[in-house]
Amino acid sequence: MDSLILYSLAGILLFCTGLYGVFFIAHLLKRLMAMNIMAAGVFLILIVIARRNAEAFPDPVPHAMLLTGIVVAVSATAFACAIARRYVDITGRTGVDEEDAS
Amino acid sequence: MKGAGKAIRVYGLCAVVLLAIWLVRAVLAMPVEPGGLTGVVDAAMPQSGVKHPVTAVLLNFRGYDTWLELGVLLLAAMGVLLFQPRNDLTAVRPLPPFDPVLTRAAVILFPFAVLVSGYLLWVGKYAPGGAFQAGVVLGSVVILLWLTGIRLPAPLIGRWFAPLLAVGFASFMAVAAVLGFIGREFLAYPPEQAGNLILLIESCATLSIAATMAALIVGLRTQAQHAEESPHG
Amino acid sequence: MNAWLPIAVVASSLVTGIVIFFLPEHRRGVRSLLNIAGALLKLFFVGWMAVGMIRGETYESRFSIILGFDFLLKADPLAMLLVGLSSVLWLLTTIYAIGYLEGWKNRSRFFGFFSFCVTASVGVALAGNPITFFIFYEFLTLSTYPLVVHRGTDEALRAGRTYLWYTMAGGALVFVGTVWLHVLVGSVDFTEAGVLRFMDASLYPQFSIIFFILIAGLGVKAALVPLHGWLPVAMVAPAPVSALLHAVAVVKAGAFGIVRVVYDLYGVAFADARGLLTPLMLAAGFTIVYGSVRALTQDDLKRRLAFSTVSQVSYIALGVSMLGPLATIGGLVHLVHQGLMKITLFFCAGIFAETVHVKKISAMNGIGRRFPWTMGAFTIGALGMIGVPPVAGFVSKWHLGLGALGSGNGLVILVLLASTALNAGYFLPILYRAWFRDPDGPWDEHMPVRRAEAPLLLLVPCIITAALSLAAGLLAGSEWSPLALARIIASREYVP
Amino acid sequence: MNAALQGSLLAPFAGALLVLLVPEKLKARITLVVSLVTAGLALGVVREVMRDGVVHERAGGWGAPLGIDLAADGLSAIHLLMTAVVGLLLSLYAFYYFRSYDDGRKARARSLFWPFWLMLWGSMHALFLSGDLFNLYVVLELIGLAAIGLVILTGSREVLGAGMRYLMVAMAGSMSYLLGVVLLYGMYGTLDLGSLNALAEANPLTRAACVVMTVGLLMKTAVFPLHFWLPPAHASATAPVSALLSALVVKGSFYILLRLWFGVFADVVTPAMGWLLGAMGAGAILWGSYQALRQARLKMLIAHSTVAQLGYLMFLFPIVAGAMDAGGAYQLEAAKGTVYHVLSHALAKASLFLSAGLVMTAAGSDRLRDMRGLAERLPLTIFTMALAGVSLMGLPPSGGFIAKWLIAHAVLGSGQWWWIVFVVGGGLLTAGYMFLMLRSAFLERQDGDPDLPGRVSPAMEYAALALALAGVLIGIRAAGLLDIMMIGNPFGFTGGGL
Repeated sequence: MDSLILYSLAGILLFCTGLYGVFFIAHLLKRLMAMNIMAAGVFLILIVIARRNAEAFPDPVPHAMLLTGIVVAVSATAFACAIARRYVDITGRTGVDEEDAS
Repeated sequence: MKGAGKAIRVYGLCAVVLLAIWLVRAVLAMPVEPGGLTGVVDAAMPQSGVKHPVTAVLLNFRGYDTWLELGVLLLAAMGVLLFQPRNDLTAVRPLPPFDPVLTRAAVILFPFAVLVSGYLLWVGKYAPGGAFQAGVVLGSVVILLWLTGIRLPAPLIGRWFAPLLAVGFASFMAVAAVLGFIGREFLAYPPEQAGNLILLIESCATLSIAATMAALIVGLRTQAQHAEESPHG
Repeated sequence: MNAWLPIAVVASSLVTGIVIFFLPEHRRGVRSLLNIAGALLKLFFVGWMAVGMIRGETYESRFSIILGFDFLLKADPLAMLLVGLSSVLWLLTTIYAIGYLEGWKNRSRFFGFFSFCVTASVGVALAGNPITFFIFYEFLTLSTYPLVVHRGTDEALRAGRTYLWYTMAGGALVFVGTVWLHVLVGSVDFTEAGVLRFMDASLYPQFSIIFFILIAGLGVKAALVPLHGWLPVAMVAPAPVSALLHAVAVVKAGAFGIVRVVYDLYGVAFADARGLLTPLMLAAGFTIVYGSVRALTQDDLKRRLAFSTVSQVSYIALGVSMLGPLATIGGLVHLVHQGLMKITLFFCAGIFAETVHVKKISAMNGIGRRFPWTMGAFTIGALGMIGVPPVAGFVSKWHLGLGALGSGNGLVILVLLASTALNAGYFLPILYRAWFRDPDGPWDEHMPVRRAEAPLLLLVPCIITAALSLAAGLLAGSEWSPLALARIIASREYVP
Repeated sequence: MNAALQGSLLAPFAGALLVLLVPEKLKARITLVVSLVTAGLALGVVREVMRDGVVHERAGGWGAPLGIDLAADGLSAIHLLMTAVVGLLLSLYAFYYFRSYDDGRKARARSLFWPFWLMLWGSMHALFLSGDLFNLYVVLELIGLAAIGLVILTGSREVLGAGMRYLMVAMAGSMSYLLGVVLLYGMYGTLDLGSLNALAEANPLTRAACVVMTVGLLMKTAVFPLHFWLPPAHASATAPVSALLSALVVKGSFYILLRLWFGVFADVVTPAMGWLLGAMGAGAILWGSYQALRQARLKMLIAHSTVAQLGYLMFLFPIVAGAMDAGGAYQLEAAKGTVYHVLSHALAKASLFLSAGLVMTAAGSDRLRDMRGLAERLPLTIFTMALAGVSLMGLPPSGGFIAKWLIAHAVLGSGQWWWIVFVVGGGLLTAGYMFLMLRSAFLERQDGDPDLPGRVSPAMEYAALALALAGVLIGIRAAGLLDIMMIGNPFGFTGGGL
């Protein structure tokens, strides 16, 4: 069980790190990575939940959630990459934050 | 946050650290005994049409989620297509041949990859595998072919591309419509047909996932070309 | 049928307004016909209702909207006072406005909102409970704003903004008061001699707070100082609108609301016992003097009239704030009298401004020779405002004075005397200039005039309202006079 | 088995695939037909809810906790109704709006507007019908990606920046929500809302789930101070898209928040959490209105108005969390008022954004100072904007008035009277910026002003007007709608007959 707690704590650490990054990093690519780090944190906790009972077969529902979550996160990341790529092409900037809001 | 000053960053950091502490405290209170759905899933496995519980959850018990998830994939592909002149990849200029050895290797690899993909699709019924893994393998070999400068068959990236993107999402919907038409609940497969229906849906989903993966990588390329030609277009 | 008559009274101008909105701009004849027909129809319904009420019929329309509040229109004598005034003056103002707006743009829009404005005014009068009252009170704000800014100039829009901030803030206060009251006692109807006095005594302190919230909200439209700031500014509106704002619709909605709250929600005796009336009396008294003092120094005729309105409308609040039937009668009858006299004055100001572009008092030397009829009407109105018998204003002041004596408010007598002196101080110089000075030069004619001194569409309503002001004073003793109606109301408000 | 419910999930998605694949010239027409069918099916669900009470459907036929349960109660029905009305009129408007988008980049935008919009519509249906927390996560992502796709349609640098910002916040919000879902599953072993409502109890884990889920959803709802992404996104998108985003999309995440606070977290929330949310609402009203008053562009003004109006939704939470002693009567009333605000804001704001599109077409710009003379040129549109303004200001007899009345009543009745300052003051500020907007239209044109170039299609004007009229109508016919809303007792209170 101790290792599971360790995993959970790592998950939370990842989630919080990512959360900070999404809000406070300007560079688009780094922000996207921060977003994925958040996701990784959540997925880690999901794995822990599925594996709590060491003897029996792991709980398949969190696994399915995990798979779905990964696909969704990948889709969103790809979408974001497309926008970011286009944005960088047009503006030559790597972040949206210094941009004027109007 | 425009012009987020140092102060705001510090506050943000504090907030995140507090949140982390709060969450850690909560997670430590999580019950140790598994309270999950393992038992319920096991009990329903005989009617699921497959032998592997994760596949059963993904495509039968919570098939509705998976359907919507294919919708998310489709949306992401549509988002990339938005920067293409048409709903296909014909505007993507093929890369110049890169390295004859690599090209040759990719061509040799291709049938194996298709085979592996098919196997993964099939084995999902009994063991870890299924449409996503199969689709990703198929998608990556297509990307590999493209990277080495091989022209992809015109109909595949042209006329048939958008239908390929849609077919996974559509197959679920078609199944749901037929089942609804014969009076069953939403996406409720008859147990004796469940295995076949899942295979059908998974096959379609594999194609869509492969096409989407290709679109997500290859589709970005046009913009780069575009940008080289006119930096502020 | 009885349930439909109040609806018909309200709808007669609402439907007219909606139809007019969709009329093309150039359909002048149809529009005028609709306007007059709507006004006559309303007058007919009101007359029918009045006759019916004398025969003892009751008229009430009630619809449940949601959650225990009803939309209630009810005709009681107090409502008839304002309904009668509104419907008569609407007819006259409409005629005047048709003449006045000759050649202006956006007349469909103007008359559409004009009709809405009267709808709201009649709705305020007939509203049978605080919620219905609030609905029409806000509707009045919305329908008058476009009229105030109708000219579309920068100045008009600035005035409109001021008007809007004041009235919306007032509306918000009325809203808070109404909701709070509903939370405490549920849906209550306006009831003669008050209804809150029957409630649980533990709620009385909250009632007191609500009273001041409501009076503050209503005081904006009634132009109680210091909430009067919008009124002089709103003078940029076209003359018929000013007439309407000052005489009938807006200020009266505020004053009428105060009457309703004091008499039919709290009950005057209850409000007096809770010590709520004294602050109101002080505010009203101060407003009367303050408005008159400010009026003294205005050279712009409409601004002087505006400050005069600030002062005169508070006579109503003053009458309401004293316990005793005579004061009540004085306040209520002034609701009508002030309307008749002030609309006359504004009609005259509009004629001067439109025909010869005279807007300043300093430019009015000898204007009585050019406009004998108009200036005659003006003189009647002005004398009435001062309180010279036999014009209507005298009747109001007389009753207010007697009421003040009867309720032991000696200070009020002083206020009345001071106000009369000030009224004379700002009206008599105008009359002197107009009648006894020589004109400064030839008049700057702007309207083609054939037979009369001014277009008849402008002149006739003006003379009629002057005549009505005179008649209301001369025939005060008759049983059809506003005074008689005010007596009936007062007698019903003082049942124990 | 429920045909209308199944149909309402399948039809918009099927329509989306169809318009994605058919040739360009058919797309708009097919979308109109699909819109009619979709709205019809949604109304079918509403009718069944009205007739039979809560409508259940087990996706996959398994039933919770193994499968996913779908359910439509009164709250779902009201939201479906709202989506149907807004969606149908919006499709009509877009049908004409995109006619001029016929070359290059713009043609591309038009071509993909239709499938993105129908995907979004389908996702909204999925949201309002879902009874499963994880399913709601997937739906949230669907809505998010569809909405962002719509924002970036035109591909200009403005929309790309706005879309990027939106995407980051939306994804962070979803992840935050998902973490909560995971924690709840770890604690209670189920994802089904109905079971969780019964199981959930106050403990650190549930409270943590409550916090992360609430924060995530507030990010997506753009509640101050997490609102910063909204104005640029809503203001830079095309007019129909802005209308969609402000009217429907932000309400989606709020809908989940409502379900959670009245269900799973009913016993978990503390007064402090409620007050914090209430304070955010107050801040939203003040800040959003202040910003709206400062804008020189019409669409920015309307977008900031959305920030302010969303603040009204927050006063529900301190009442829910703070005043349990009143027997639930005021909580219920606040909930009704809040949902009514959702409804009336959706109609009014959609109407405003559509009108802004017309103004931009007619005046060639959306600067307030270029609107001079529009009152004569587009009287119907300006009238529409005024009418929508009446609803936003909360004046009678509009739906906004009913909402404001109910919220104010609940606020005063529950003893938390201080919120009334913001409820009423917000109305005044709304009046301030609404008239700022109308004022520009009523100014006379001057000699130096350029000609008003564009012509607008009457059908577009009528679509906007119909939305504004609907916003007023729901005020007059409030009793019926509130009755529908309460079918199946979605708020779990049985309090008195207020």
